[in-house]
Amino acid sequence: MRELAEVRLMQGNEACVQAALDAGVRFFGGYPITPSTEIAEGMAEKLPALGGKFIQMEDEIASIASIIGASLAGVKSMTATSGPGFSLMQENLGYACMTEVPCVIVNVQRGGPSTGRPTAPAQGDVMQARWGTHGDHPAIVLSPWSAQETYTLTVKAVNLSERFRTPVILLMDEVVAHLREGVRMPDPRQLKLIERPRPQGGRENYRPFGGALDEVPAVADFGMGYRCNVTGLVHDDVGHPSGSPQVTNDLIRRLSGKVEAHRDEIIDYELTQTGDADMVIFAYGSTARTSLRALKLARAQGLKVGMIRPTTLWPFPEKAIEEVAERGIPILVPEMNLGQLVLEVERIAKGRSLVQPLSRVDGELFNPDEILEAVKELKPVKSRKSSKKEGI
Amino acid sequence: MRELAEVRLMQGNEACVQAALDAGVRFFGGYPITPSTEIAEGMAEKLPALGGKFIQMEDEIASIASIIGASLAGVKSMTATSGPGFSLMQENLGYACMTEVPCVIVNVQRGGPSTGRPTAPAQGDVMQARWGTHGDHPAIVLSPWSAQETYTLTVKAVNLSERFRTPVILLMDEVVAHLREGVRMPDPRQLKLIERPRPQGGRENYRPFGGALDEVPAVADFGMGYRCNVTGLVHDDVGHPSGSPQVTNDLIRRLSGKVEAHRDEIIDYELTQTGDADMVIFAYGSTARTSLRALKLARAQGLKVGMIRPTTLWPFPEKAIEEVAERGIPILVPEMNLGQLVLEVERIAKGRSLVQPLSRVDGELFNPDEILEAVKELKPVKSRKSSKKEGI
Amino acid sequence: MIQIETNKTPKCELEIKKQWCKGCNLCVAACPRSVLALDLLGKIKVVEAEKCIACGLCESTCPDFAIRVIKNA
Amino acid sequence: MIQIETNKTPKCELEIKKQWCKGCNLCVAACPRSVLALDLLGKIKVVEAEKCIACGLCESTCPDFAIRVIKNA
Amino acid sequence: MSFDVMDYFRQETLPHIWCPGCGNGIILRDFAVALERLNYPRDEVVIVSGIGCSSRAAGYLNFDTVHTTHGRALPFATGIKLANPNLKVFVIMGDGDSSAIGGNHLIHAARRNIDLTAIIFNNNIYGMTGGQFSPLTPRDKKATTAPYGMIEQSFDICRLAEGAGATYVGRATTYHNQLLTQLIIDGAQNPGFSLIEAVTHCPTSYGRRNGMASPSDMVRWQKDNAVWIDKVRAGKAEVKDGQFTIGLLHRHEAPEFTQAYMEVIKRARGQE
Amino acid sequence: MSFDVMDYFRQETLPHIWCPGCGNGIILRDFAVALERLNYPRDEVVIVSGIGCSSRAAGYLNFDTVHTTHGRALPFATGIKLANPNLKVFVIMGDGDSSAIGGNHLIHAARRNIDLTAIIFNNNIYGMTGGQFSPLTPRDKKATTAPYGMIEQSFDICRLAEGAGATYVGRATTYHNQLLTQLIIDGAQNPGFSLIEAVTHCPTSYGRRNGMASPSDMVRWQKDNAVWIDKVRAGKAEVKDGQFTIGLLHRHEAPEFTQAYMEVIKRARGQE
Amino acid sequence: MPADKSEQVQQNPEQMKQTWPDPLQIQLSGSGGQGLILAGIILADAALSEGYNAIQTQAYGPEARGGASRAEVILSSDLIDYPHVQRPDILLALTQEACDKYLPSVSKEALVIVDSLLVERVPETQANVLQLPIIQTAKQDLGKEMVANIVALGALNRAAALVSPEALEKAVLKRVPKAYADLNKKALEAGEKLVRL
Amino acid sequence: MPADKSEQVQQNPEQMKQTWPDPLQIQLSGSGGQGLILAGIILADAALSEGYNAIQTQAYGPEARGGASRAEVILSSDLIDYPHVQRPDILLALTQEACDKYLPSVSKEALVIVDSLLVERVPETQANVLQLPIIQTAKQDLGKEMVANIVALGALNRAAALVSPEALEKAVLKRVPKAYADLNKKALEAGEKLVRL
Ligand SMILES: Cc1ncc(C[n+]2csc(CCOP(=O)(O)OP(=O)(O)O)c2C)c(N)n1
Ligand SMILES: Cc1ncc(C[n+]2csc(CCOP(=O)(O)OP(=O)(O)O)c2C)c(N)n1
Ligand code: SF4
Ligand code: SF4
Ligand code: SF4
Ligand code: SF4
Ligand code: SF4
Ligand code: SF4
Ligand SMILES: [Mg+2]
Ligand SMILES: [Mg+2]
Repeated sequence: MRELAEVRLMQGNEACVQAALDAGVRFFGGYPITPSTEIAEGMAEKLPALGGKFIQMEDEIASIASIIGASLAGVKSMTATSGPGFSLMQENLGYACMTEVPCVIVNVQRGGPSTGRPTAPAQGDVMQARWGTHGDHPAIVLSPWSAQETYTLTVKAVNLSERFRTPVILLMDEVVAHLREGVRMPDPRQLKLIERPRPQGGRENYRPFGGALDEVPAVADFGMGYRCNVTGLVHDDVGHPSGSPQVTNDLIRRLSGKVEAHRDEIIDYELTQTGDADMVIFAYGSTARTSLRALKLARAQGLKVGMIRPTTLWPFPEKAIEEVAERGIPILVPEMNLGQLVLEVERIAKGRSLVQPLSRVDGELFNPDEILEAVKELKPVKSRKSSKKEGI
Repeated sequence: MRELAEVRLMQGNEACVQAALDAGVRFFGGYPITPSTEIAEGMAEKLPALGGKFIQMEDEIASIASIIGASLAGVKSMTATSGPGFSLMQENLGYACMTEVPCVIVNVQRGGPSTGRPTAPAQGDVMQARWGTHGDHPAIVLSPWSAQETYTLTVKAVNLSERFRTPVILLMDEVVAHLREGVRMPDPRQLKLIERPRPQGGRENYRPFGGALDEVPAVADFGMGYRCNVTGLVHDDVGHPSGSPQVTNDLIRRLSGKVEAHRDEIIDYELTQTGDADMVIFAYGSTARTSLRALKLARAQGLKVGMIRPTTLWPFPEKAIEEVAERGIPILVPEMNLGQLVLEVERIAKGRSLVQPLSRVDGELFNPDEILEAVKELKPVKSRKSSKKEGI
Repeated sequence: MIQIETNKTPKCELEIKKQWCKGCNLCVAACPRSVLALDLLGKIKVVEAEKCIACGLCESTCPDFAIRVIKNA
Repeated sequence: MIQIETNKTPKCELEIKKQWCKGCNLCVAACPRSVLALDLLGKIKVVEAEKCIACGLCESTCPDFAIRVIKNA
Repeated sequence: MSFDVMDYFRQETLPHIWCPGCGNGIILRDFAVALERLNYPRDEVVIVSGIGCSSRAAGYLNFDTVHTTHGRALPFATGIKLANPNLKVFVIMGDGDSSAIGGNHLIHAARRNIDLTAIIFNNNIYGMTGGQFSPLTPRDKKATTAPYGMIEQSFDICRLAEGAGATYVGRATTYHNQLLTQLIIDGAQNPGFSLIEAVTHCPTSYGRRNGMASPSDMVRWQKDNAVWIDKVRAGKAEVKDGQFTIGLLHRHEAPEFTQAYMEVIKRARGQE
Repeated sequence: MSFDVMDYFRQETLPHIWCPGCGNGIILRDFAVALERLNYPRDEVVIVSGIGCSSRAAGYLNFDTVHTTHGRALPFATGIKLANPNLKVFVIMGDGDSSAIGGNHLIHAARRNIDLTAIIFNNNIYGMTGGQFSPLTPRDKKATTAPYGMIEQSFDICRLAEGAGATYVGRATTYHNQLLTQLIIDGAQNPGFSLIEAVTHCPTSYGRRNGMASPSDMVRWQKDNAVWIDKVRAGKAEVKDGQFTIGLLHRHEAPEFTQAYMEVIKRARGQE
Repeated sequence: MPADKSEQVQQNPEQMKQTWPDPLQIQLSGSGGQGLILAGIILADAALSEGYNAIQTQAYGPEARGGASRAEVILSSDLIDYPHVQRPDILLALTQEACDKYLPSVSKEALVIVDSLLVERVPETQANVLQLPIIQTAKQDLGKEMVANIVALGALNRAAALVSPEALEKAVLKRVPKAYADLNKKALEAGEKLVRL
Repeated sequence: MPADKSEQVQQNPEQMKQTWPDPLQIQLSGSGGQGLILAGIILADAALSEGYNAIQTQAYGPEARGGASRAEVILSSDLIDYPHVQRPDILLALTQEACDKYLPSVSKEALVIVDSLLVERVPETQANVLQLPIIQTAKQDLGKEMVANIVALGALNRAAALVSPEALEKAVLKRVPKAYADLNKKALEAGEKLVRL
């Protein structure tokens, strides 16, 4: 039994393992890939003592298939990979969306495209995490900036996947995955854990894929006696394949609707000194760490810089942008990619404030000075109004 | 030898086959999947007589791998698939981007996500076609609305892939793929065909991955004696793996830059009566056919409706939107998905005009009346300015 | 509701679900006693019930579960 | 530029590229005559050239192409 | 009164989608009969399938069923079985499903010797997509993607599974359906990976294109070309060109994967 | 003067990235020697590899080389070879690369009997990612993802390839490197799919964790446990538990795929 | 590189028959195996050869496997935008089921041809219904039920005067196996004869 | 469900030594196999146990396989944002290559510890350089070159007065195999003794 609120020096990847175990994950199917491998290795070591199962599958396609299978059997399940493996998982990721199977997929991003730079940090999979599989589908994507937050968001990922019966993606970057820092481990007994809704009534009224457009229907584990049919074809509320336009419409809208309707439950972001800010940095993952340093440097020079740091990338935290855009405050969006989430910032800003992308794609972290420089060059679009709400 | 300007009744899929052959495609590696299978079948039948090669691979991953291999050997190559297969191809699609191998991937969209509705029309893979593989990468995506245009755009896809040494995606929908209509076949001798740039000089100065950020370097076929190294790792100008930040930066920026810098060469769209329009429909693929009908109905009722019909979806035809948004004209974006390309329209419109999505996800085509209704409900955002340019 | 037609033969009852029959002719070919045939609309019918030996081949060969052979007790 | 060190032995020349040697000791273990050893920095060196029989085992066992055995003509 | 196979089906889903004369229905019935005889608690049976005509079989059966993605039924099944080893897991796949896109999962499930019972509906063709050749289409046969005849060697999927480590391997046909039922029963009882190849007929996408006009022609072909392995072994029959053996083809003992994992758990808990 | 293997390398890329004592360099040299003896026109040789430590070998060789994606070297090679059958195509893969993620492509390339020469660098582990087990890791060995010991059966990749249809199959080690060179030469000359397993040693990710402290320990292990197949066949040696055979293990004749395709072209052109 | 904007073929845009609306919507319905898709293709092809624009569509997938079958053809002298039949101007129904399903959606002035054997009851309608012994003709007069689709085509074209009989015959011969050329010619003629104008 | 925003640990934010900048940037450099990563982890761990925030990073990948090796540790009484060392306040260099590479980037007041055997030439610098026989001590006094990293840690901690010797010892013992506990304790002490303040 571990001490309450113990502090341990951990890699982000190690924190992810511990959090998953604490959140009740008892099945891991994976395939090694840098820079995520420590997660598989940690699971291989730690799951068995908890009665959990680790399996190294023949590839990433089989890995995600195995965790969907395990989850159908009622066990909280996870896999971890990086870009190339994440690309391979896309088909079955869509299957998990379609069949509403809770599971967590960790993607520790590395330099892409293709094999790219396996050990270099990057944030190039942000749009893929939203759109990588074919067809309309929901996406919940969380991104931590520290080992501590990796713990927190891993627990949250497991919870959200159960809550909404949908795959959740934990999108890490190589720096967060590999750095070691202190993680305060909560008492696992005090963690708030969520279990997928399970049916109460008899088999007759069991509708594992039914409900209103914002509803998450209850689902039975295989073996519970509900004799459920699960298919990636469009299916009716009991799971039989259907070619009906009405059934199709309702299913496709509900899959996304059940997530969209609960954006507020899912979305989270941190505001730093946005209240009096003349300019704002929007950053996530390890880029936000550099940005925070840049913010401090800027403030030290008397510049009123604030920061929005989303931990939920998808659904996109529109409100956070709305509030700033309304005030006409320019937004700098540094990303270790050619400009991905900035597209969404631009879309929401609707031209009300300047949105300035800042890209780094050389496999190195931003350094604080270059962000500081970029902040200094921001020019507001319109005269700003002062904010009613106050950030940190 | 076929007659000049002959007219044939053809499915979109058949037109695609004929166009590919006319454009010089001599290798097809594929795996059957509805609703694209007729393309593979046509190729299996017709390639051998031309001395070309057809191979049915063990899956879609192998299919795209085989065409990249064939293209490295200097042969114009193509594969065709639908959503599930397209998802599986994502890893190697990124490889083709990274290694700058010309090839054409046809994705005949069907109802998704997952197995979905294999024979129902949908436009749900539009964002995937842009963002499906991990890491920053270029994307050229074309989408036809008729069998005739399938011919034209297939030729264009082959040409662009050669011109820019990058995979090009022909994104069809099930309706266009399966309908039969008249296709006027051009004299193949008069088709303008493009060949990839091949090196002129000796081996010493051969830089198959070099050049300025907007440049498409020359590439030798395997067997030509240039002894080239090709890798999906970040690599320097001669193809050796590199961990240098400078090399990384230059490569990643050039891969996208060579396409971005030539947007005008790539992007194409058709304007219908936008000159005097009070409202505009932005539509592509078979949805544009219905939209055109709706436009006619609207005009018959005295409503000044115009249409923008992009045939290039990516790079996104920003200028087409700019021009309309500047005039504050509301834009209706009907799509057979939950709203994908409309996000990009919104981003470009920057709030200057109302952008109204219209979704259909029940596996049926829009019908003209519902688009007409939606057009009627559009309200302009600002007072409109009249246009200088004139549409059709 | 699916309609079941019962045909008595000396050794069994032949239960037939015409709605499910797709007219593939497999049972007709399989029956050792020419008990079965297809009707004008291509659906199965019992033509010589008295010859039936209740061997069950028609049941086990029908891919559409359209025939059931219930042997007399 | 890579530096090549040439060691004459009775039957051959042993060409050594110290920069490429990673000190794995495979050649040392493979040499039937104890001609080779690792130096203080863990790089290969020829210690008893005269014993060499030019068998070539060191060359073929070195994973780093750091040794070449050129037999006397 | 003979037991009613309808007990095993989700009757609201019938009639099934298969073409007139398609052999899949016959296998489905034989499978149901095997389940009746196996007499497992019904709520402990799970049926997993891939994608193809054959894989639609799962949805007709009244158990926990899952119709997965093309070629991937086995890794899904692996997750289910490892997560809850109490479940009796059957896997239904087509020849293309299991040997083309799913070939890797097949050899790995066999290698792990995980306790799954795989039933391959081998109609020698891609039925669902309309008649492209599969790795089990015999040489020289016609298919929509082999208009000039199939030029590739075909797999013997039973031998492939055996070579990869499967501990129980058998083959029967839709004509020899009592054998098929028996093999499914025995395979299910084998504690490890069992593969049963059910040779079936696809009149729509294979037969017509290859000189067998009717379903009965195809069943006759099976009857004429299946050779009992016992007879071959006893020297009483030989396998001519184009013929194939039926019966229990291979069996051996080896550690089963989910059981072996229990040992890992013990070791991790220091109980060993 | 002995020929200089450096002729075959891109010298500007050396020294290579492999660890001290890694066997990959030895195979690379043996391969270069084989190429020297094969004496193909250099511009007609293409070398294709997957992803892994071993697959970095391609980049060091001064030919047309392509370092593809993990597990996919064979389908890339298939495209190259079919597009231009004049090219002599070699394929370098790791054990994980070829038998785990790439297992399907391996059996299908073997089934098609396409004229490729595959060289498997078998170090019994995932080297590049730091020591996870592969399908070729022997039972009970330790790996970072098998901290309690490997519980899965392992493949015999030679037997797998043979069962799938490969027409030439051989195995050698980094200790038996003259044999290795000879097998590569003969495999290349076999008109069809040839697979050569090169048993090699990974001191970093396998040896240390499994009681072999130094590279030389590992080479000694190879020497002690490799049994010549000829001796076994002649009844002069037997293969004990944990041992393996080396030599030419299998050879048979069958139509080669790209040649068979030429027949399709003729048929399509009505020339047959 | 601008895409070629020349869209559907408009060789002879004046030629559209005056009696029919433009675009003209045709629905061929019945059961799988009756060859209605082929009939649709042939009709579209013939129209194309006479300078119309023509488009043919059909249902795909498992739905298309079971009993019902449906082919749609639209003819126009102008570009055909919306590709589906909304309100058939011409309906062919070779089974009762098809007749029941599609008759209610035809336009008021529609021409409806039903098989007199298989369609026993024709629901109440304002449309112009021809009951013709198509199946019977194919079976008895021609000896092959298989050619019912061509018989129907002959009848339909005669009744609706869509394309010249020569164009139709040419289109038929292009799409049927050579061995059956004569049989199909006869079927076409037999169909034409069923219609006494 | 709001994410837990409690970020890095701040148990005792006042405790940061006054003599060092906060955050304090430490770089441990040398060659692969010298165990510098482990040294970094131990140092970070010890600091953590004393209430600092600590972060440790290192190079990964093929680059990390070859000769050079580098571990970075940052200590702070506050949240550590930017995770990399920009300008080391403390540099350990166990090879000439490492010394040549990293010395130029240290801060003016930096403490630099180099191995007196392997680093033959120390480039011109304003920093405070200690040349200590670390490798030699490990090899000769302790009989295991392997423990050079721990010797170095002992010396470094003594010279820089970062954490209490007890905390460091505890951190070492947590991370080394039990069988080597004594050896490592001795190595730590030997390292401390190398520094005469
Ligand atoms: C990833 C993917 N690729 C291709 C398909 C299309 N597809 C569906 S079923 C099938 C083949 C079916 O053949 P087989 O497995 O032999 O089953 P059968 O239909 O013959 O029973 C294919 C290729 C798909 N659904 N998913
Ligand atoms: C799709 C994908 N999954 C995983 C990886 C990570 N990866 C790189 S090499 C490798 C395994 C290497 O093992 P092996 O093939 O045996 O080659 P070795 O390094 O041992 O020579 C893995 C899993 C990858 N690059 N791509
Ligand atoms: S039971 Fe036997 S004899 Fe009777 S109808 Fe069926 S097949 Fe014929
Ligand atoms: S076997 Fe079944 S479906 Fe076929 S004809 Fe007989 S009853 Fe009908
Ligand atoms: S050639 Fe032989 S004897 Fe001479 S050094 Fe090398 S291994 Fe030793
Ligand atoms: S084998 Fe090569 S690398 Fe190893 S010690 Fe000898 S020379 Fe050095
Ligand atoms: S296509 Fe073949 S396998 Fe599929 S249902 Fe029809 S007959 Fe059966
Ligand atoms: S990890 Fe193993 S296989 Fe890879 S280079 Fe090092 S020793 Fe060789
Ligand atoms: Mg099949
Ligand atoms: Mg390996």
